[in-house]
Amino acid sequence: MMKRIDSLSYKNALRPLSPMWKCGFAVAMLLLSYLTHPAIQAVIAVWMTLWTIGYARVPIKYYLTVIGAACLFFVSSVPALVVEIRPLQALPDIHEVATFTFIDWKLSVTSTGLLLIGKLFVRIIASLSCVSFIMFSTPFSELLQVLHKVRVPKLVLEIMLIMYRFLFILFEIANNMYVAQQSRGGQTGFQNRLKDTAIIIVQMFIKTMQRYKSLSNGLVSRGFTDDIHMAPYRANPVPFRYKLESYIGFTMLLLLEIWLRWNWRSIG
Amino acid sequence: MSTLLETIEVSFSYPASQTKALNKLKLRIPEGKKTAICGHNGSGKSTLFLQAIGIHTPSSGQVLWKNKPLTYERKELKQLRQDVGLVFQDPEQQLILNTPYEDVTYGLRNAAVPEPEITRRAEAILLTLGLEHLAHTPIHHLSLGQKKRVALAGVLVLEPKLLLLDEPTAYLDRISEQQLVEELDRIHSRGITLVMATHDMNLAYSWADWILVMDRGQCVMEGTPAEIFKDSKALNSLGLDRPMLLDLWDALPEASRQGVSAPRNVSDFTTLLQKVFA
Amino acid sequence: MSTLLETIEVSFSYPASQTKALNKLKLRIPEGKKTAICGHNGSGKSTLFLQAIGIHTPSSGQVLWKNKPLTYERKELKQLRQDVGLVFQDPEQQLILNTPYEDVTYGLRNAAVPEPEITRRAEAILLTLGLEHLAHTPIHHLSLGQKKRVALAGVLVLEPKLLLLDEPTAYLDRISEQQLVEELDRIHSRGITLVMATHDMNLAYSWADWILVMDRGQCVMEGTPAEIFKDSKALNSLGLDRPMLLDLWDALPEASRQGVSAPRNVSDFTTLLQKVFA
Amino acid sequence: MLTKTRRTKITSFSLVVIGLALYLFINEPQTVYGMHIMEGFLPIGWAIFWWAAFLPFFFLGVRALIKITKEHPELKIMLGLAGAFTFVLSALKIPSVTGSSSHPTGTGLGAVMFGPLPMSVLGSIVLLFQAVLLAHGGLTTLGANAFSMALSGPVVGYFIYKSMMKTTGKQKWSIFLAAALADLSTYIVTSVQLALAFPAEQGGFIASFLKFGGIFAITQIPLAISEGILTVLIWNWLQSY
Repeated sequence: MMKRIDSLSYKNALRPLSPMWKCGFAVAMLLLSYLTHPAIQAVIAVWMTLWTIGYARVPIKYYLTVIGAACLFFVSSVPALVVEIRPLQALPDIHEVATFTFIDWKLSVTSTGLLLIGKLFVRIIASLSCVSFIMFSTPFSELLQVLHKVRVPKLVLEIMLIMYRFLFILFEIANNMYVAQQSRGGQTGFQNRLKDTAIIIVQMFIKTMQRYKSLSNGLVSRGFTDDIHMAPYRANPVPFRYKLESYIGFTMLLLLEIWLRWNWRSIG
Repeated sequence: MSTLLETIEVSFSYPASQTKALNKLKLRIPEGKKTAICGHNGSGKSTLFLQAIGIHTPSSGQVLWKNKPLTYERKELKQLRQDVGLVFQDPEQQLILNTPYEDVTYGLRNAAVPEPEITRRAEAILLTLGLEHLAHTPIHHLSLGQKKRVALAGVLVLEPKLLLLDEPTAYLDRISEQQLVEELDRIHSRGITLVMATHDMNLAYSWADWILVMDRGQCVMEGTPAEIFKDSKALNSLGLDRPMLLDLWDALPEASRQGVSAPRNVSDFTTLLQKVFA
Repeated sequence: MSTLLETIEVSFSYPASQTKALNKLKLRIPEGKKTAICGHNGSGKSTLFLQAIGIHTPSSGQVLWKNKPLTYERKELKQLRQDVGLVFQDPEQQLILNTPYEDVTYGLRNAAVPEPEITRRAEAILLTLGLEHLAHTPIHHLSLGQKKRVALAGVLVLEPKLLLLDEPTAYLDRISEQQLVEELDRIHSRGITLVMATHDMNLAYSWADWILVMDRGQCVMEGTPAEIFKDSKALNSLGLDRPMLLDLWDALPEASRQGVSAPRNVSDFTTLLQKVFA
Repeated sequence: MLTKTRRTKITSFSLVVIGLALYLFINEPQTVYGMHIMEGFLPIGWAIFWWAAFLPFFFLGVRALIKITKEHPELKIMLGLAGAFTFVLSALKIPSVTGSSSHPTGTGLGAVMFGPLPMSVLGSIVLLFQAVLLAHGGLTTLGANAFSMALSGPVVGYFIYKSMMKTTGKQKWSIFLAAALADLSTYIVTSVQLALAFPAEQGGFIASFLKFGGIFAITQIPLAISEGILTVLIWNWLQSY
């Protein structure tokens, strides 16, 4: 899946756009989705999904897989959020939707709990849609340039650069070794799988250390002394049509939120 | 000619890729022969091998082992991976344990062979492949040619019926290559069906008695070496070259070629030349 | 024949190893030629290259660049690594930035070339090596042959005087190999001295005009291809084989060989045969 | 009286069924998302709080690394490769004692090998990679995740290892406990973070902690044990090499 996302980020229709602008836009929307009412958050989710699927032309299948997989954490924590546990004899002072009793304890699903997960769900979908817009539309190498612009320490960027270069190589090695073990009858049964996995990790560790030596020679031969000089930031202009839509959209959402708050206050 | 392995309209793509690695592939591996599968990097040779041992399953179509479609059940897969041995191109990724002896026993232990038999069989196969003096040398001290032999030993020790070799001679020097080829001939003479994926047309020509040509996930040609290399135009259009010896053979005058089948290795060619000039 | 690079009695061992990687090595790289350094894995070819760009220093002996011994000062090393370009066997080892365009500019930026000139030179070299359509594709999406070309571009863009190539054709299919060799010939015609380490004797024979043979950290033979391959016994005792074409050539009757120098590739051989039979 | 016991039986049975289904769902290979708090999950106050709590340690780690790499620039390459190694490790499925697969955090091993401070920088970079390459974890929750995974895990693992080695000298047990407890501490800190952000209506923080802790215990305790065993196996291997 990671490889798929990575290659989409290089091939999507919005790739030529300035990475700084894309990230700025998505982060602004992310902040907005944190500060607004659920109704606005829902609008943000739909609008950002339109940017990713419609404008960047990311296949809907991959988009939904990513969002769905990320939501598993939410699903698994739902019980903890909606179920209240209390001793049987305690007095119920909350609105209960459904209850179970278990020995001396009472388990109940409360209406406030349900409301909480409802609100939470809208918020996570909104913020996920913002972050996945960055993820699908901006290649990692361009993200590095953005991070450089916002003054992330250079050392951190250099480490990230090397990590990104070698991720795919190490993944491939791990995968090939896994396949080789399978082909020789390995990776079956719990004990064997544990042992085989340990072997893969060790072999990968040894290969990583070998790479360290050869890569430092390779870089020194190309004039590496202290720093890894990165390519300078280059940005293409953002088409007027996108600029217009983003500014108008953002302002409208902001105004809507202010209006909602105003009304809320005057009612309350 | 009975068929050991067969694919019927098998299609398959890797998760991260848009192109099909196998595209309605129809192909048969004849039993008892030395088959070479030729084609470029990326033509689907390695993917086919992973289908053959059930690591990948077709997205459509069927893989048949001994004329029965694979069901991919746990038990069947276990048996299949003992019957079909796969030697990968890069021995680094296939060799798992620290010494040739330990590594050779890996597959036997997975197959739950009793310990005394493991020792016996491992020692026997190391002896056969001339590796007994290296049995307890750490693998990272071996040369590439030796590593390839160890990888071969680890697969052969399971006594497979079909042996698949992915680019077995890639990057070997000519002497190690010759040793390996001789080894393969000995294995073949014990009744094991051999299949080799290679893009070295010289090797395919001199070694195989059946050739399949793959291109973009399909099998585009099949036949004996003589049949395949007759059609040099078709080969060129696939970006494959003709064996060097055949080119030289064709440069000889018709008269001296008449009635003699084309030589398949350097020494045959030399004796032939000497005969022509005698 | 002037000498570009020379080693005088250079010895060197790797920290963890007992055997000497280089053992009183005496060797010269002639200027302006295409030199092939032949020898097995572990004969010291790659170690020699690391000495040539000052990554390792000799434990005894001297390395001379343009007849001056290296002093290993910071400034001198910086200049040396611009004058001597090294292309490693595994391109992953020297590619560091994310796209071919960015990576090619890496060395220029280290050499503090001004930014507009970086752009110009990077674009020019990508065009020369036929990589312009891949300039902004991430490197991990490229094939091995393409990665090798990118690595070559990253070294060539610094306009070295001497280009060292470690097993440049390893793992390439034959078409990519031919493309690479043609590229090297173009580079040579621009006046750059080329050195290739290889164990492919066919390639060394057809490509080089000067051959050095290394064994166990020493240079044991040097000469023109014709001189080197005349002595097949010496080669065999080193475990190296003769080029296939030479074997076939020797099978021709003396009479037809007389006065003709041995052909160095298949097409020369074919025309020669046709002449003989004409 | 009779009806009451019957009702208890039925409810307890249904609870077991629900629990089992949930457990299988969480533990299904490929879909386990470990202890990464997802994007947008924490209320804004807590998101900022954990960012603020983590950043000082991060900069401390970066400063230490800058110092080291000034003297040995080639160590940057080592750090980058170690980061890539950790990332791949964290994406590897490891077999769990219960039969299904799960992802290790790998921080215990890393901390023992590289020390806790570099690991906190590397760990947080790995988390950022997971957030922007896989949508696994998140940017807003990066502070919280980094605090639990890149900081408390390695620190616990490292000190357990050091003190165990000092007192007992039994290396295998030290490594097993360092790896297993590094994993467990990650899980406990995450449960604390979630409980603080979402206290229960009845029983507040403690009740909520028990609820979150209870749910994640199903996957995390077997996983911690597996990771402990795995780390010992790896250690043995590395030494025999």
